Amino acid sequence: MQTVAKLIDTSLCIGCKACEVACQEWNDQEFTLGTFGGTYQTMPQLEHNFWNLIKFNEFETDGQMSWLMMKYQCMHCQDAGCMKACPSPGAIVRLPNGTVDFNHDNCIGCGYCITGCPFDVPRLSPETKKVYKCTLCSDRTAVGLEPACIKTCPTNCLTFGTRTDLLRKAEDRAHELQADGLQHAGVYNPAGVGGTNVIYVLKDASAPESYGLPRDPTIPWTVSLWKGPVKVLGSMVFLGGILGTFFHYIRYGPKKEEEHADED
Amino acid sequence: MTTDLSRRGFLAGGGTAAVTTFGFNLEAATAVAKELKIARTTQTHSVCPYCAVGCSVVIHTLGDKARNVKPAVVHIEGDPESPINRGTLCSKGASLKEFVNSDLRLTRPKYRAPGAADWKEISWEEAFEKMARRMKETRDAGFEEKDSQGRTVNRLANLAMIGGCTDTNEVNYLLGKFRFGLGVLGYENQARL
Amino acid sequence: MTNGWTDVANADVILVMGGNPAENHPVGFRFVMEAKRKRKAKIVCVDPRFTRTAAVSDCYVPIRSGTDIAFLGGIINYSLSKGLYQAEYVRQHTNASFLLHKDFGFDAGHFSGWDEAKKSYDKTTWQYELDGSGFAKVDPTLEHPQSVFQQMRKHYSRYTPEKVAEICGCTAEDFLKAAAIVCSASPEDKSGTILYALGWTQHSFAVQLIHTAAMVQLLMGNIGMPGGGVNAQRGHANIQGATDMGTWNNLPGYLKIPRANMQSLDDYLKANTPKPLRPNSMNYWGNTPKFMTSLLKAYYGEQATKENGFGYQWIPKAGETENYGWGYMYDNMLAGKIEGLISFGMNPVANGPNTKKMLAALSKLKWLIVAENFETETSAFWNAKKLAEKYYPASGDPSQIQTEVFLLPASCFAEKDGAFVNSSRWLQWKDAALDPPGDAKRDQEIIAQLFTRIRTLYQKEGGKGADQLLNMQWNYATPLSPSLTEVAREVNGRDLTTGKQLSGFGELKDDGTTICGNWIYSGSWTEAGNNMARRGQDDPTGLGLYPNYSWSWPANRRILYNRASADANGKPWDETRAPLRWANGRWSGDVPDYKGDAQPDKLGSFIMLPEGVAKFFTADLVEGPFPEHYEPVESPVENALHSNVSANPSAKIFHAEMDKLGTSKDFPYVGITYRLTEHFHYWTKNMQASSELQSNFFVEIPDGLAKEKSIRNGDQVRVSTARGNVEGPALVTKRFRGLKVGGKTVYQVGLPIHWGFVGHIKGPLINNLTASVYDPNSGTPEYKGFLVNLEKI
Amino acid sequence: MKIDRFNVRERFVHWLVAISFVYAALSGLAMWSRHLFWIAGVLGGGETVRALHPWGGTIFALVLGVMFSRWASQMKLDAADREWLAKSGRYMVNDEKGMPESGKFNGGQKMLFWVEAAFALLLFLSGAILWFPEITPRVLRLGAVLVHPLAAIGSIGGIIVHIYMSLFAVPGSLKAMTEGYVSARWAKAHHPKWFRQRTKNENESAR
Repeated sequence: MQTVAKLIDTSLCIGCKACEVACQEWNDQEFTLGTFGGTYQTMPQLEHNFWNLIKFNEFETDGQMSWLMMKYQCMHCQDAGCMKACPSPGAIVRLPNGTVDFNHDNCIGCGYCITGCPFDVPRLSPETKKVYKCTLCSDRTAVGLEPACIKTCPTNCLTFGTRTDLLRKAEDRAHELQADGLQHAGVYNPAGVGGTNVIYVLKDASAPESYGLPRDPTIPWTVSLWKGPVKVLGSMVFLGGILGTFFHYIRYGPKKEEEHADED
Repeated sequence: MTTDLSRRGFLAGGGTAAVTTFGFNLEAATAVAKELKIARTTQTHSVCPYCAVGCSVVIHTLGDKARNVKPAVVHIEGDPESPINRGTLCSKGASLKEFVNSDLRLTRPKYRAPGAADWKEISWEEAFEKMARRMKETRDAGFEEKDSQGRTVNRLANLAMIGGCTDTNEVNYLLGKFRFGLGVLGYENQARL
Repeated sequence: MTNGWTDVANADVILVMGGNPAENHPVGFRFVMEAKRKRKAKIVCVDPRFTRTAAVSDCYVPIRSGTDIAFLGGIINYSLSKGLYQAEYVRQHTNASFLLHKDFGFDAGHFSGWDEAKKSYDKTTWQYELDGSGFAKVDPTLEHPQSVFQQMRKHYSRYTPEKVAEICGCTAEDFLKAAAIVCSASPEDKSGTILYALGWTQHSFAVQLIHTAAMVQLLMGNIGMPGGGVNAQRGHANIQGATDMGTWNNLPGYLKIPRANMQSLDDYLKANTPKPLRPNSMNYWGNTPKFMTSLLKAYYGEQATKENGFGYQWIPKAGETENYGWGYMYDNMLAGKIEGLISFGMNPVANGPNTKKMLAALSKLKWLIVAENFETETSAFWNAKKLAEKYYPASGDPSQIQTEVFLLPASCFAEKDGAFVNSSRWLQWKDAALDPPGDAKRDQEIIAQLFTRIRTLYQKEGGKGADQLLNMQWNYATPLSPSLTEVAREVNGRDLTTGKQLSGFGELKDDGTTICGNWIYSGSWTEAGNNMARRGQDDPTGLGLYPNYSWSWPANRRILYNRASADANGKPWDETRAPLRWANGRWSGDVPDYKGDAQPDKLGSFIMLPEGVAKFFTADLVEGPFPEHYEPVESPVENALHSNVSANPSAKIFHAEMDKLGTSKDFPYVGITYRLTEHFHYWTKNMQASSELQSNFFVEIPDGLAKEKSIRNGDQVRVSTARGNVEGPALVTKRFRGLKVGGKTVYQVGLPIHWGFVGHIKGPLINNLTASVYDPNSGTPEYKGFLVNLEKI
Repeated sequence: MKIDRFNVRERFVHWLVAISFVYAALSGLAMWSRHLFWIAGVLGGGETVRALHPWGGTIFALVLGVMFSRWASQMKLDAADREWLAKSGRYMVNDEKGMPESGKFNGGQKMLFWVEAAFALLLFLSGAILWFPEITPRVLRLGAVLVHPLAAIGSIGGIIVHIYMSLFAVPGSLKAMTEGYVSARWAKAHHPKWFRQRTKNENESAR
């Protein structure tokens, strides 16, 4: 099955938040009526019951305002930190179409995925003690429907398709923007996580931070160490300990009390 | 019209979770256990009631319209056949399900008596009787057949009507007949605001 | 909209002004983004605030609220002085060549004919010079000093870039940059559109503002062109349809309400049927007798006979100068002249100006009927003191309010069928998906019950004006809950002799043999069936007209004035964007706004106007034949063009005790109200989904002003006017800046509207602040640009 | 002859430490590797393990704290212990000639005590961070995901040796922790200094 992906063309985002609501509605989320956060952004960050957030960033450069708006959600990494960190088999799964999905029957709520994620996406629910994030509407994609956010997006900022097609489309669009004078326009598909199934076209790909995206996201080295060499080390220690003591016993046997007694 | 999406296909293999508990199938591509909530709904074409872009929506209701089913809205999303919105919706349109299902919806006529500090529920019958009576009293008191110069004007200035911008043309046409039947001139809608 | 949403994608230039479609019409805005993406269209956004629309624009110019006429006047001057206009279009399709009355002029803020005592104009000098046969004289060279063109040039020569900058508070460079982009649509093969909304209509000179926009578009040759037009983005699902169906001063189809001096149908038709002003003018409104007779026949059925003027006497008549508009309605209510109010899905307490006045006015009613989906501030007005004492401490205690209130649970959009008319004038039919909840009833049933019951009372007991009420035809198959399909068929009209549905208003007759409930909708439900429910996907012109999707008034025409998209010989100005083509003796493409088989040069191209051409100059409006910059009624500065006539001399200002106006001494800042994309009007405070996106009311404050006042983001502030106040947290932003106007810095304060005292989320009603100041033509209140004070609390 | 080695209280504390350690270790191992997740099944399922592991760890830390306060003073390394440690290679091959004599605890046991205590502290701190991933700072969690397993590996490794020594390598040791006493021969053989001290005390008290 071909890997599917979501393309987010930030040059077409108008911050209308349709994707936020479509996500909430489709996934039957409970709504949180908040307090004023001093900004147009719905909430400071993603929540266990809010998986799709438009980040708003205001800048003034040389008297020219710019107001960047960008949809933020699970990136469905090719090399997913959450999957790497997850101890529970079948809790985080990669569906045949490449989607990184959580199966809450298997989630134990350890929250390692939260630490493993370089994009700070998964969130633990205080009620269910399980972790939640965007599923790329796996129930919709399974029957050939596009995810809810993509369906609703009025301005074509969001598109859905195979990863191969969308990567090509993203490159084309970046070239188009460059030709229109945005010389730093580019595609955000970070190699550090093996590429993502959520691909951005940024008006200024030289500064992904201005959108709130990490520059070079990778699975944190401590997580990689933990899930790689440390595991090997642990296995060696445990097995070595058991085998070592066993063979020690075979070779040297128990300590004798007489030897010492003789000395008296 | 009913969707022909089958839930069989994507539920196949739903038993993997049990196997993985014992650790034998570590990278199981677990099937999506969540059922597509619009797999067996009835679809109705409608138009968003908010702004005047005029986005078409598809209302998904419970059941197949059989005699013993009371439909309830389970989902509303954009209608791809509309050249205007092509399936897309804004944040308000995307939440229309809540508009229909909201527990703040009014479901019974209410009446507030002069000087009362609270609503009380009232039957439609009583409400209609009372309202018709008030309208007649007001019209009898305020109807002008002739103006001060003796010209026929057949107008009613002490009763005003507003609204319509959220209702259909046909309802507005009926409101217009109601209005001119009473002789009302004071008739305004949201276009003035 | 002269054009339509889908057509915006055909534009090369998009001027967004007096509107914020990215936030308030996001789905409509998709065609803006499509034009930007596919055609490389340039978007110019002129707005006091740097909005989400500004964020995706190519050129953003901040201006002071209410200075739009100056800005557009500057563009007219720029276009004329640089020769950046479509000369052939202007000559052929507009009244630029018409000669004006020799005494017409403008001096120091007033046009000729001003009567200071009456505070109104004598419009004698606003007429054309007529020849012996009653036709206007023209000078096709446009050089005659009395020509509209030369008068226009003279009038706008005062609107220099420097003057524009001085009035608007922008820089001359920014203005010139915007003007250059707007005028880049002047070549024949370019078109530009203008998108506006309440940022224009909520001014005391609103209609003139739109007039100015139309002038710009005529100079650019953009009216009738795909990707052109003057496009109002309307705010409610069927606000267009509600207006089409008549307001206080209109019958359905924009037929004017009779006045008391029109005692017979003949009087009425004589007064309201225009005469052609040029020999080639088709003057379509000349058919008014057919429209009116068919409406009366629909209303009064058998009772409408030729002998009784088709029942004309039963249509109520207003006094010659009387006005029953919104502002007058509540002023009269406050004065105790109105006993009862029936509100179908409207919330005047929230959306009318000066909330305290609205509350006081409703308290004077004997009875109030509200049919709604949700409880509103209006239905709960008698409880305002309890629900929002902070703002209405002096409001009456419920025990003192003697108004009897009926709150009726009505059905929502999903629970009823019928048609909505969108901004593009498309009538879109919808089906009912379910029944109303609980005991709620469909609106047609509520209306039918009320109507039937009051008629029964008159039948039994008699009473004043009984024949007016009893002769109104209500012969529906199920009179207590008429089927809307039956009503829709009546609205379309039918031929009484054949019993067949009419195929369009061309078949209407003035002899009483046709009925038609709204002539502009004729063609919506023909013998072919319900055209409003059509779902055809074909688009033969490739211009996004979709002729077989739903049905557009008038006559399924998608682009109004489309005849002007071609030159005198019928050759399209732009071959790649031709809505109409003339070949083999007929026009094809869109439904022509012209006689279908008439030679291109036979008729004037604007068939609805007596001139036969579009008007730069019009005597139809109250405050002048050319738009002139006037300051808002409450303004921090004097008019830089004529300080003696600063505000619109014709603006309607009410003077009830509660109608106070402030001065810039006490209220030094400018307040503007607006919607946010997160919410819809006063409805979505009932929706948790929308409330989650922005739960709180806030006050948007320019960075500079916040510094001056030591206000930090999130601090509580109070905004007050002479009428009332609102309180909430501050949102301090650089997107909103202080503007240099006449040497001083003017700060504007942003006030989103969506809160009130009922619903999931609560907050102040923004109209606590606004004034009963209205545009004299449309009767729309001035919600943009009023004087406020700001304090930290 | 029986010589009392650990009183009831010490044995209680030790076994509480031991049980909580084993629970924490097993439940921790279940969440450490997918290959060991089956342990979670045995212990009541993943969610139970996730919920109780931190509590098991907390109990472990608490009772270890009690043990620590009781024994820390006895576990100070003196010069003889250091010499013992330097020559511990011989101890491993049961060639203990020339090694300094051990007191109640030999140098190895003391080291194990300190090392396990240090690991326990690390486990507790890093565990607390991982317990509440939704509120603890990410940078701390990134450190904790490394510290926690490393400390666990270390402490489990140490405990494997400890168990081996007590059950197999030094016969008779288990009784000290079950019934509280050891034989004189045992004491004399493995902890001669302590044996002399004890017998001297007894003689003195007998006198």
